[in-house]
Amino acid sequence: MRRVYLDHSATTPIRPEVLEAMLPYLRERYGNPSSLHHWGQEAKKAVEQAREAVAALISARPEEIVFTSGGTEADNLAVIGAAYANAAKGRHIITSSIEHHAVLDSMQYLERQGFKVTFLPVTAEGLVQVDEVGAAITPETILISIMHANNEVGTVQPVALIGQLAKEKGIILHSDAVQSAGKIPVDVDELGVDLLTLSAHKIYGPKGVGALYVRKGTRLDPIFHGGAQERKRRPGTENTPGIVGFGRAAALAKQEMATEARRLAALRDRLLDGLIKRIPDLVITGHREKRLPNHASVCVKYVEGESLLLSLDLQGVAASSGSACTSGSLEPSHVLLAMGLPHEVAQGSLRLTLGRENKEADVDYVLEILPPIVERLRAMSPLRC
Amino acid sequence: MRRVYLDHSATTPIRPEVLEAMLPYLRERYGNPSSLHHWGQEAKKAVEQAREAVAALISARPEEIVFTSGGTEADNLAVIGAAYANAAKGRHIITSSIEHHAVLDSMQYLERQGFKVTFLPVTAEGLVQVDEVGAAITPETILISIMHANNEVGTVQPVALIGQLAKEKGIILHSDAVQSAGKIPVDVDELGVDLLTLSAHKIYGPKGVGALYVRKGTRLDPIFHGGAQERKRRPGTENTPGIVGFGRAAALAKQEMATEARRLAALRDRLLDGLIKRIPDLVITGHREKRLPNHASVCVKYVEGESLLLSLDLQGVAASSGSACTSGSLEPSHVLLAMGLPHEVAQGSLRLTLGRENKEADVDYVLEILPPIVERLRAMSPLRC
Amino acid sequence: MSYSDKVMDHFMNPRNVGEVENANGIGQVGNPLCGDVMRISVRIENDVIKDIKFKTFGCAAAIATSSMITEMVKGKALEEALRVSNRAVAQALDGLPAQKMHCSNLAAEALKKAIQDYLARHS
Amino acid sequence: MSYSDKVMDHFMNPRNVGEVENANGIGQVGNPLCGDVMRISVRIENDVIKDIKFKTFGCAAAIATSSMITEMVKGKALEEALRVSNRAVAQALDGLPAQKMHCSNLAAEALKKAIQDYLARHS
Ligand SMILES: Cc1ncc(COP(=O)(O)O)c(C=O)c1O
Ligand SMILES: Cc1ncc(COP(=O)(O)O)c(C=O)c1O
Ligand code: FES
Ligand code: FES
Repeated sequence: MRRVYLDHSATTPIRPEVLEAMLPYLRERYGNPSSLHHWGQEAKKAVEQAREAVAALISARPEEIVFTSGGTEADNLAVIGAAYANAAKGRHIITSSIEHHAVLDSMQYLERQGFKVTFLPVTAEGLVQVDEVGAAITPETILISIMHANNEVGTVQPVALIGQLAKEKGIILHSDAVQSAGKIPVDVDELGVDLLTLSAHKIYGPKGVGALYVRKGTRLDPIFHGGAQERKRRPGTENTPGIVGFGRAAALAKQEMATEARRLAALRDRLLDGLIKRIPDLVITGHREKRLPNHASVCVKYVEGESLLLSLDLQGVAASSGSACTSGSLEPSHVLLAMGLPHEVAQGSLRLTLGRENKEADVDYVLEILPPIVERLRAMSPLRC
Repeated sequence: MRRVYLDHSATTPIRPEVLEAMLPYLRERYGNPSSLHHWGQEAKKAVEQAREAVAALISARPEEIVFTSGGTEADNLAVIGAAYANAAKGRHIITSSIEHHAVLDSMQYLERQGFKVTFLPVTAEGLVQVDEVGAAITPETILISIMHANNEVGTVQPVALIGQLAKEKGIILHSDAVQSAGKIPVDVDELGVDLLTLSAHKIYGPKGVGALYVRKGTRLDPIFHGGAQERKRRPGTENTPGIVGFGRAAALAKQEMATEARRLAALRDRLLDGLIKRIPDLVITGHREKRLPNHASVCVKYVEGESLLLSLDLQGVAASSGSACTSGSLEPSHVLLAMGLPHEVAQGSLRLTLGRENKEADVDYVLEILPPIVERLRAMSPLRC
Repeated sequence: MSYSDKVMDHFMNPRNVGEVENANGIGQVGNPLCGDVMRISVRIENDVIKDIKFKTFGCAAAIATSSMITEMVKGKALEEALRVSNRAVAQALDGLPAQKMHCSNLAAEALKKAIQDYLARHS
Repeated sequence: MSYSDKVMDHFMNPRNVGEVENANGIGQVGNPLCGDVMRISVRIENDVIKDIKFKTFGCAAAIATSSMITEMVKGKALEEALRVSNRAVAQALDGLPAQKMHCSNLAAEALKKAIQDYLARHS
């Protein structure tokens, strides 16, 4: 069976060059970077080189990069760590209603701890409005967390404008750039962020590694306690092979970003245009221009997402309905509901996210098999009159 | 130069069989285990198989294993998670003064949050005394955390006896088994623990993966917030290759434990006996019998640890002075001080930890090169009269 | 999702899809947990289900259980049909994943509602 | 530890190890940060350091800085010797890792103490 992977927002394959870079650290270079001896120092050097590469991807300085076990940990460290470290200044936080659960659930945790959190609405295209951020700021506000690009609908937020606001008011700005980094330019100074989340497995690096950018001078409490690794911001023996892989993936992403983004955007438009042409009653979700180059997302009316996914899977196509980490859940996406879509339309959500290996033929294959699948499911649907 | 790695307590190389098992998941089987499609389900199956193998190593049930990013995270999750989840019952915790920093620093964090923590002393051999645990228990006690085997001196604690006490009183018992699991038998029921920490990179598995055993019914708050992975106890995209490697490492450790422990104990005794014979003014640290089979640790009087390590390193031998993660620190080991060693003796700490690849010749090499190194450094020392 | 082969069969080749012509009982239910919707229409004659069809907007389990229940009760007396529990349907499908057990409620309830509708109309 | 080659050289081949016979000044200091100890003994004649030796219980940086400082001041006038700062010693060793800068204090202080000891004895 022909297999087409169109779920790159959920995770990406490790690039061969990345695995290549990792292998020595999975084999003979196994030292603990904290050890003083040969093996340890060899590992430490590799970690520091990777730190430089990751920093370079977002125009940061190496010492501002804290390696974590992934995007989720980095989001938690940013949100909870900044909230606690700055609680003396105030206890109000601003975020959006379409954040990834790693931010959203951390915010809800903070609410239970007595912080006040404003969850900003978004437009029908999934955009946070800058003036609403401004209006939400109070003298108590210590942290703003607005994701750079949304994982479900691909919308890219006006983080740089929010950064100007935050700077004026001296408020810490965090942005979850897990989906955007490596795909579109991310420059911590241009965005004006103090904290920024990255995850390796979304940019053809290994799973289980991420990073938090922490601008020099930003007060942040750790969420783990233990050894002195990562300048005491994140204890635990470093995942050297993972970090090395992350570094290589970041370097390659930086190198190829511009050309690859152009290629993917053309594929994505071919896909979106094709879907619109072939499937009636389709809603494109997210902003048509301000979106990630590889991201196509739609709601197929009168049809439910899991049936759609399973049918696609039976024909070799990997897609998702909203985010991967909530795919076991029964509720429709909080993102789509926040964008004002009716419950039953949100249930028909389909996300097709392109990647390095996808070619036109893959897009055309989906365009060929999806319409009959939709037709078959719609014929069964009591919602279509 | 001949290279001899004698720092297996800091970290171990990944076994070839383990890397072999990981490779497909670093290559073509890259799905996100939360995804519903083919790639996702393939990854999920692998994670669940690994869960079974890790559970089997400690005679637990698979659903009682929570995968984490390492021992440090698992220790934090156990200590902080259990403290918060059970704070309504009381706010007193008992631990020892020789725990790993991941436990110790978590305890200090809890103290700042208003918990009361008793840090039990240890004997000169580094043993926690069971009757002192009993005496420390109050009606407010909600958690006891006593490590199974110490990482600096190798002493194995009477956890099973403490388990009986804890059970009688209905107190949650956590044990950090990062150093013992895979080397000596660890059976969660025999030990009577409710929470137990494991780390893959100490048993020839990959870095960046660990696990917390959570006995069914144990109340535990997560320390991360986000997706629904690991039954909501630990969100974040699973490190599939790492978890698969951990599973394979656990299975192999279980299989070979008995014979390997015998072999290592003989090597260790050859090393310890040889050191005593060849180097005067040497203090063996830890208990002579109740110790890990691969663990030799001494204090070399009148000499400072780093000089010793560096001199050994120049002759190809990797060793450590106390734990790896505090090797950058200036203070002598909290473990040795708790055992009553004078400050200047504790500074001469040397840990030699054996592993799978070590042979008699390696031990003999160390026995040959170490005495002259000590002699040279002692000749420089103002402490030797 | 690890569905049984039977579930996958009924999902891909559902039996009795559609609306019964001259239906004399219709039941439509929405699942409060997930928002999925199912409609069952029946033609009942002499207290026997002569014909039955379904339409479902929902997950694979919802579709498979709808299909299965229509097969199980077609030609059965009302009394017997009403005794078909959601568990029985799940069992007939060689089981459902734990988090999908609730889906089988949909089918059982839609059937019950359709029969009740018939009874209400004809009493 | 990433020590410079110079540090490693002075660590492995330290100059002027031992105790000066007929020393007329002795300085011993302990580093409050890490507990390491250094002793410098000097033979001073006509306000010039004729001979100097050290003994150090400490890290490689401590040993190397002791060795280096003895080389730097041997034969020097007291005044000049007292002007040798811990930074100068570190520099002469092609630098020290950040967390090891404090080690160089040991050497500078032990030297100062030895000279003070001499001055106290001879005034
Ligand atoms: C926007 C966003 N933030 C955070 C995460 C979490 O990252 P990780 O899977 O590395 O924990 C993801 C992906 O899962 C994501 O898409
Ligand atoms: C006893 C003990 N506990 C916890 C840890 C921490 O484990 P990890 O390095 O996987 O974070 C270690 C080793 O570093 C250890 O020896
Ligand atoms: S999830 Fe809605 S019926 Fe199955
Ligand atoms: S660490 Fe003590 S002098 Fe260097």
